[in-house]
Amino acid sequence: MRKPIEIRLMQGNEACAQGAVDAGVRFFAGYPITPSTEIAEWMAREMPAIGGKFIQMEDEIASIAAIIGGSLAGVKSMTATSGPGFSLMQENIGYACMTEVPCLIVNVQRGGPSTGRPTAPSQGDVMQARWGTHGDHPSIALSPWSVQETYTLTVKAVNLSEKYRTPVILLLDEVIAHLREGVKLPDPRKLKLVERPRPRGGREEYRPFGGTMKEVPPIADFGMGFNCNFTGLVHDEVGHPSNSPAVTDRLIRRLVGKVEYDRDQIIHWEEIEMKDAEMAIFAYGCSARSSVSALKAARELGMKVGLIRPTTLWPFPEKAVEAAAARGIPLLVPELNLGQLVLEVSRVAAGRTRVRPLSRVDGELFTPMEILSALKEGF
Amino acid sequence: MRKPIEIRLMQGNEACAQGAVDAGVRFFAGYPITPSTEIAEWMAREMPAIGGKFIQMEDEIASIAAIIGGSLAGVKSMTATSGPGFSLMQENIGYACMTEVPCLIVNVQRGGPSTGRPTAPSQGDVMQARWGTHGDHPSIALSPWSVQETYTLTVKAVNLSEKYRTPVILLLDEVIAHLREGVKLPDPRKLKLVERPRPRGGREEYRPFGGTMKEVPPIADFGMGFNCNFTGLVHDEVGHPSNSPAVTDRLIRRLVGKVEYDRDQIIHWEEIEMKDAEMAIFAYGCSARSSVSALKAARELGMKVGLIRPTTLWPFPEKAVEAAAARGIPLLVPELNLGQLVLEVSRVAAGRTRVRPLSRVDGELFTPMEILSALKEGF
Amino acid sequence: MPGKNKKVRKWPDPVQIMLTGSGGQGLILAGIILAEAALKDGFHVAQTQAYGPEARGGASRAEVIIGSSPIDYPHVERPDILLALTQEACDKYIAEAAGDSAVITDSKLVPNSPKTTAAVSSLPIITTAREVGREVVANIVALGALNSVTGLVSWPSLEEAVLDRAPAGTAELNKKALAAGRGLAGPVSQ
Amino acid sequence: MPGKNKKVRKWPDPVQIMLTGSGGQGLILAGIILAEAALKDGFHVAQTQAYGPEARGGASRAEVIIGSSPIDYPHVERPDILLALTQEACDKYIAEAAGDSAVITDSKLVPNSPKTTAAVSSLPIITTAREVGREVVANIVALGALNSVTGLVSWPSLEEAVLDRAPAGTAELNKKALAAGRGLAGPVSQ
Amino acid sequence: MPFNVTSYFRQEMLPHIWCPGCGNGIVLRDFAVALEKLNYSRQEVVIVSGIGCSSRAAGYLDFDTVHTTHGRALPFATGIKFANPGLKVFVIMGDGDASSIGGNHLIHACRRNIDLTAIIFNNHIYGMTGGQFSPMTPRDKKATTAPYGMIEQSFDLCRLAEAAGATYVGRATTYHNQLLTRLIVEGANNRGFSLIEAVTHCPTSYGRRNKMATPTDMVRWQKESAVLIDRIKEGRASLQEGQFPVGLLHQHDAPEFTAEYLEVVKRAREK
Amino acid sequence: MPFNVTSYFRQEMLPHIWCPGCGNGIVLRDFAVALEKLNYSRQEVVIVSGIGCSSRAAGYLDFDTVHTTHGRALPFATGIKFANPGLKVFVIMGDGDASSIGGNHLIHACRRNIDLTAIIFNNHIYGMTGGQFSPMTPRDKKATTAPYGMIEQSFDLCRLAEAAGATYVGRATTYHNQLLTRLIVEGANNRGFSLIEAVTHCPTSYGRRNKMATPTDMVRWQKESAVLIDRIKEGRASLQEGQFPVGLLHQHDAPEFTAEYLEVVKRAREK
Amino acid sequence: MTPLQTEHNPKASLDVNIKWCKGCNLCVTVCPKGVLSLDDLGKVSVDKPEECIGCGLCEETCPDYAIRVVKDA
Amino acid sequence: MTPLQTEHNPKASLDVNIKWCKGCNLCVTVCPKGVLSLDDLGKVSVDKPEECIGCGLCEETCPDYAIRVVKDA
Ligand SMILES: Cc1ncc(C[n+]2csc(CCOP(=O)(O)OP(=O)(O)O)c2C)c(N)n1
Ligand SMILES: Cc1ncc(C[n+]2csc(CCOP(=O)(O)OP(=O)(O)O)c2C)c(N)n1
Ligand code: SF4
Ligand code: SF4
Ligand code: SF4
Ligand code: SF4
Ligand code: SF4
Ligand code: SF4
Ligand SMILES: [Mg+2]
Ligand SMILES: [Mg+2]
Repeated sequence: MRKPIEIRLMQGNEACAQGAVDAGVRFFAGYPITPSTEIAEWMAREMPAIGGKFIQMEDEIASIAAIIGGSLAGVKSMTATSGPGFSLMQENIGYACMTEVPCLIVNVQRGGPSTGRPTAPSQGDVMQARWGTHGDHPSIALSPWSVQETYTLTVKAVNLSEKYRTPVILLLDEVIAHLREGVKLPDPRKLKLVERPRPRGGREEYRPFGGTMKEVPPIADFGMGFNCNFTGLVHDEVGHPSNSPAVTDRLIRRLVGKVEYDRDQIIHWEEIEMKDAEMAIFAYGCSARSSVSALKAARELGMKVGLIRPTTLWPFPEKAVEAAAARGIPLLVPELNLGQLVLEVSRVAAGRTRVRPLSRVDGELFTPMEILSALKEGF
Repeated sequence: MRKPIEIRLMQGNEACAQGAVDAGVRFFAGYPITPSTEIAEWMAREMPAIGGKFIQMEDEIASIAAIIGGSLAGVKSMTATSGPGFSLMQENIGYACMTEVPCLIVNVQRGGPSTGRPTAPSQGDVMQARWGTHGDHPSIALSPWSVQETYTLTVKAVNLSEKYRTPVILLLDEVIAHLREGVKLPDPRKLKLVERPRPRGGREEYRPFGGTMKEVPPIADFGMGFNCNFTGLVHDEVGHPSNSPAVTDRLIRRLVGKVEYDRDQIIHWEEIEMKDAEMAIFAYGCSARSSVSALKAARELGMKVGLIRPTTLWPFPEKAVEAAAARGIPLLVPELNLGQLVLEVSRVAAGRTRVRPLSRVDGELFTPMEILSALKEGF
Repeated sequence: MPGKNKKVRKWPDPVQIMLTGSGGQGLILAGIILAEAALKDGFHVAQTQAYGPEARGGASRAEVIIGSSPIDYPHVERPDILLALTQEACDKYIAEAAGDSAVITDSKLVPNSPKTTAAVSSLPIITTAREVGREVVANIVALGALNSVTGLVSWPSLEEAVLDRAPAGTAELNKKALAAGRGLAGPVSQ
Repeated sequence: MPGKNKKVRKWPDPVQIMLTGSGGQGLILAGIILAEAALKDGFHVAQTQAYGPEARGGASRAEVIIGSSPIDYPHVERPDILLALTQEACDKYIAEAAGDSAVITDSKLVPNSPKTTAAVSSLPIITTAREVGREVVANIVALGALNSVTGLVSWPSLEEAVLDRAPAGTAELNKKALAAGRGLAGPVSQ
Repeated sequence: MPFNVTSYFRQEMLPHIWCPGCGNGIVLRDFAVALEKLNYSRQEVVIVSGIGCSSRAAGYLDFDTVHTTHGRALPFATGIKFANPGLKVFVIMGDGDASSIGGNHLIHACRRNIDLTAIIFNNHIYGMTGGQFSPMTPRDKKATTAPYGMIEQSFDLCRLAEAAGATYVGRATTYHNQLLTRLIVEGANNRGFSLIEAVTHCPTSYGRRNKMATPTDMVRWQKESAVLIDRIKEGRASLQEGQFPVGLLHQHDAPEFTAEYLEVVKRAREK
Repeated sequence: MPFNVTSYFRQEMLPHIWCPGCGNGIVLRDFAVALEKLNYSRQEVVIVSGIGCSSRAAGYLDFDTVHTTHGRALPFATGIKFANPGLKVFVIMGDGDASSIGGNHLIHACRRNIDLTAIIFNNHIYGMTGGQFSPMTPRDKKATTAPYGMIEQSFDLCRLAEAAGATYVGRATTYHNQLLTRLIVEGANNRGFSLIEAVTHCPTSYGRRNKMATPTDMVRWQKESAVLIDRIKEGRASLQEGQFPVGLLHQHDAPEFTAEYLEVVKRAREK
Repeated sequence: MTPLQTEHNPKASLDVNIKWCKGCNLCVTVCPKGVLSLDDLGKVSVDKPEECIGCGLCEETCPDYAIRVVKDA
Repeated sequence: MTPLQTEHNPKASLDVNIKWCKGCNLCVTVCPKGVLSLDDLGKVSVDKPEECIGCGLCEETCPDYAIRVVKDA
């Protein structure tokens, strides 16, 4: 067991694992894949002693199935993978959305598509995190920029997952996952943890998929005696399969609505030097590290540059863009992909300001210099 | 063997199968799933006699793997599935993109997410068709609105796949897939068929992954003696794995570029009554059927309504929106989902005109009336 | 809608037909045959059917739309012609039928006549099928009766369409069934 | 950059260190230990390493950045301090090093002194490790030598960090290795 | 009042969606009878199923139930059991679900010997999707995707499970109700992975195409094809072409996964 | 000039990426020798592999080669062979690749008895990702994800393949070069699915953690653990704890998939 | 509920839930005594209650739980 | 190329491609005659060519194809 408060040199992957455990995760199922494997290895080592479960499954499909199972049994559960495994998990991610089973899925992004460059950093799975599974579904995805933030966002991810009864995706990138930095670990007893809503009344009045359009219905653990039915089919408030259009409409809209209506509670972003900014960088994850370096260099040159750094990628932080667009601040959006989140930035900017993507897909992190150059070039 | 030219009552799924065969597909591997199963059943019945291959694989992952294999052996290949299977195929769709192996993937969309409503129509996989696999990758997806067009777009899809050496997705919906209409089948000998570029010179100068950024390099069939290597890893022009940033950058940009640079050749849309339109509907697939009904009703009421009906969903037909946006024509975008392609419409409209989504997710097709009402309500 | 049979009433163009009953009565096939006959007559058609668990043993529904120009919206909104081979189906779909529609029911399986302003023909379809030889041809008998009542398609086209879909060795039986159905009723007039 | 050892030159803040050689020489571990020592001293650190097939048997590279405020860009752009334990690594990375950087090489494994304006200390690291007991502690010897030359971190912190990571039963060996490395060199002055 | 099988059911869901004469209802009854004999409390039983006609079974039973994704019931069940080993976890799968798309999970559940009881409703066909062949479709039989007859070999699922490591393996048919109930009870009592193949019948998607048009034909076929293993062992019967043995086919002792994990916990805590 | 094994290689790709002393290079040599004996033309051979250290093998050989996705080599190979049955298709997989994520495709390839020759490089570990346990890791051995020792049972992959329907099944080790070569040759000549388990060694990710620090230790372990099946059959040896048989383990006749399909074609054309 | 008493089994009754019966005919063919048949609408009907020996085969076989054989004490 | 002639095998030579050698030591331990060893940089070296009997074990065992035993005619 770790000491109440401490500063430790940790790798991003370790901080993620530690954060999950501190957030109450006691069930890990996974399948090794670079560059996420350290999370599984950490869990294999640490889980048994703290009363948690670690299992290596036969593949990623089985891994996410197992964590949904673990969560149904009432235990906070997670898995960790990278692109190829994340693609394989898509069907069951949709299942977890549909059955409203909380769980955490960590995707440590690496160079894609396909096997790509397993050890190269990338931010190529951002849109997949939103749209990877078939059908309309809710989506929450967070992306940290430091090892410290990996810890805190993992805790937050687990909390959101419990609060909204939905899978949450932590989008790490290879840089942050393998980076070692000092992390100040808080007293785990003082962490604010969220527990999924559980039923209070009796079996008769219990509606595991009920409630208003904005509500998250309670969920009973298997074994509590509520004898619920979970199905990936469209189902009514009780959990019975249904072909009724009204039931279908209500279910799908509620699933998405419970997250969308509460987007302001979920979304978080940070602004650096935005007060007097005349142009801004919109960046997340490792790209924001290069960006803040570039920002400082630019400020030294007298350029009034700001940084908008969302930690919530989905739901998309529209307001962060709104504010800048309303002020007509042009936005540079550096991403380690061919331009993914910038599509959303452009959409929200809606012509009110210029939006310029900056793409890097050669398996290297942006250097501060190239972001600075882009800022100098203008929009 | 079918007669040279005939009109037949066909189901959308049948027309798709017939179109594929007429386009030269001689290898089908699949796994049954409602509402696409008729395609597999048709192939099981018809392929053997025409010298083609049909195999039912153990699952969808194996199915797409098998068709990539079939295509590597030089045979035009396809599979057909629906949402859950499409989700499972994502990893190998990325592989086909990365290795530039032509193939056709038919997704007959049904109600999602998860098992959803297997027999209900939906257009819920539109964004998944673009972003379902990890990493940046090219994407071509077509969506027909009639049984006749299912035939022609299937032929087109196979052709595009061969031309660009990339998987192409045919996004059917349950309505069109199960609808029976009269189809005029052309003389198959007169169909314009495209064959993948094959190497002309000798082994020494052959670069299976070479060429300029806008070029589609030739591909040799297995057994032709070129002894190529195909890998999902980043690879150089010859096919050897590489960790070079320059090689990586070039490969990823070329993969996407070969489609993007040629988007005008690929994209097609139809306009109905757009000349004098003061408002327009932007619709595809089965929703466009309801829309054209609504359009006629609106015109009868004196409303100057037009219809933009893309058959290419990806690459997104930006110019179709551009033109309307430039004229300030407000756009109604009815989709059997919670608003997917409308995100792209909004992005391209960029504030120049109003864009209004119209969503239906209860497993029913839009009625003409509700689209008409939306038009009346305004934007 | 220009039916080939000039004697019967003029149907809207396109005309919407709904064939309902229970799984196993062959109504989907009947729908396909009707659509094929219309296609042979040079019409545009759209044929759909209910899928889903309810199609399993329970209720069954086929829709056909026939028109002189391409069909836009492919589903039946309000049937102009309704065939109902079970009481359940009749009760369920009669409400959707247009007020002046033609309704054809089986006199044995739909004992309770529906409350409607539509013209209802209650005909001994199943009984006739048994008489012709086998209950499985009830759908063909029904098609004959339906076309007699409605005059939607030409008889040669309908017979051709029936025979195109008849399993080997059942051509005669099906011809007989169609003729027997045809004989069950005359056209409804305007 | 405020090194605790006041006698040595002042490094930029943050200071960029690169440890290079071949897989199996334990350079990643050395990087981690150095980072941990710096953390103990109250600095901010960022430590990374090369992954990938090249890390397999072939070349190996660890990076450490140490600063008095949070590190923004986490990679070494230009090493201020370069350790090279193979000729290959030395030849490859010397070009990246700052002109006024400190370079430490193994005198046996890097026989050809690099062409550079930087201050090069060629030290018998491997040989010393063998003398201390086992070649596997070459990385600890190197750390001692490096800290002697650069004065990056305090010796107690470094020793603590070494011992934190020493496998059971090797504490003494590692202490000896660190001391031996420390003794190999003195600080480079400005 | 004697035991009423439907007392284990979610009454409001009956009648079930299965076709007239479908064997699934019979297997489900035998399962309910087994549950009655096992005398578990209502809250300790979990039933997990995949996707298929048979997998709809889970939704009819009044326990904690999960109707998962096609082929994936076993890893879901593994998660549930591992997270809370106190639960009694049963897994219902179709032959396609278990042996085709789910084949990998099946062999790994066997290998891990995790304490689950899997009941495979083998109707030799993909029922739900309307009659495509499954890996269990016998040679030469017809299916919509084998219109010229099945050319692939079929699995002997019991033998496969045994080779993969299952510690209790049995087979019965809808004709052998009592045997089926007995095997389920014994399987549940086995501490480890138990697989019970319930040979059932699908008149709609299999029988009709294979000269067994009525449910009665199908039950007759089962009666004629199944030979009690005990009779074979005693030398009183032998397997003819097309016949298969029923009864307890294999049993052995091996460490159970969730129990072994406690060993890991011990070792980790000792460190 | 005697046969030079590297003449089968893409010379520009050597030296390969494998660690010093890795057994993969030895297995690959034995495979190349087998190809020499089989005397196939350069253009009729196709080599398909999955993902893992061992699967990089395909890229070194100068034939039509495909390095596919993790676990999926067999369905890719199935597509290639079925599309062009004239090709000689070999499939290279790691133990994790073949038995863990790819287990389902393995049993189905066996069941279909499609004419492929699969060589499974069994180093008992996930080498590429740095030493997590695989379904082939022996009990109690250590791995990064089994830091307290492996608690799961491991597969007997040969037995599994046999139960699933493979018609030729053999096993050899990197110590038994010539046997390995012979099995590959015979497997290739078998008309149907052949599985050859090549027990190899991973000093980096397996040996180091399991008291076999050097390649030499590992080869010694193989020599000591492998017992020739012929000797066992002749009664001249028996298997001790931890030992496994090597040699031709199973062979039987069954219809081959691509040949059977020709029957379907005939039936379809007759109609 | 069709209470019945026969020589063989003086105190048993067949409890038929006709709403659940799907007319599959299995009970009819399995009954050793010909007690059951299908009616015109294809549902089970108890034709010869007096012949029933209460063997329970119909109940065990009915896939729809539409028949219960209740042996009264 | 180190041509060698010994009593046992008068016409064989060991062709060593030192660039491919990774110093794994397998050839050294497998050689029945102690012909080979690893040098200071950890690469194979042919210490006692005269002892070589041309048995080929080193070649068969080398995972890196760094040794070929060439028997001259
Ligand atoms: C990923 C995925 N692929 C395919 C399907 C379609 N599907 C539903 S059930 C089924 C097979 C059913 O066969 P079986 O498992 O034998 O169950 P049965 O219906 O015969 O009881 C299939 C292929 C699906 N739901 N999900
Ligand atoms: C879908 C997917 N999951 C996981 C991985 C990561 N991965 C690469 S190789 C490998 C296992 C390698 O083990 P094995 O198959 O035994 O081959 P070896 O490296 O030991 O030769 C894994 C898990 C991947 N590439 N793709
Ligand atoms: S299709 Fe077959 S398995 Fe499914 S319910 Fe009908 S009879 Fe039963
Ligand atoms: S990790 Fe193991 S299997 Fe992979 S190359 Fe190194 S020694 Fe070989
Ligand atoms: S209990 Fe036996 S005898 Fe009586 S009706 Fe049922 S099957 Fe026939
Ligand atoms: S077995 Fe059951 S469902 Fe079938 S006919 Fe008899 S009572 Fe009806
Ligand atoms: S050929 Fe034999 S004797 Fe000669 S070096 Fe090689 S192993 Fe030694
Ligand atoms: S076996 Fe090969 S790689 Fe190993 S030391 Fe000998 S020559 Fe070098
Ligand atoms: Mg089945
Ligand atoms: Mg391995």
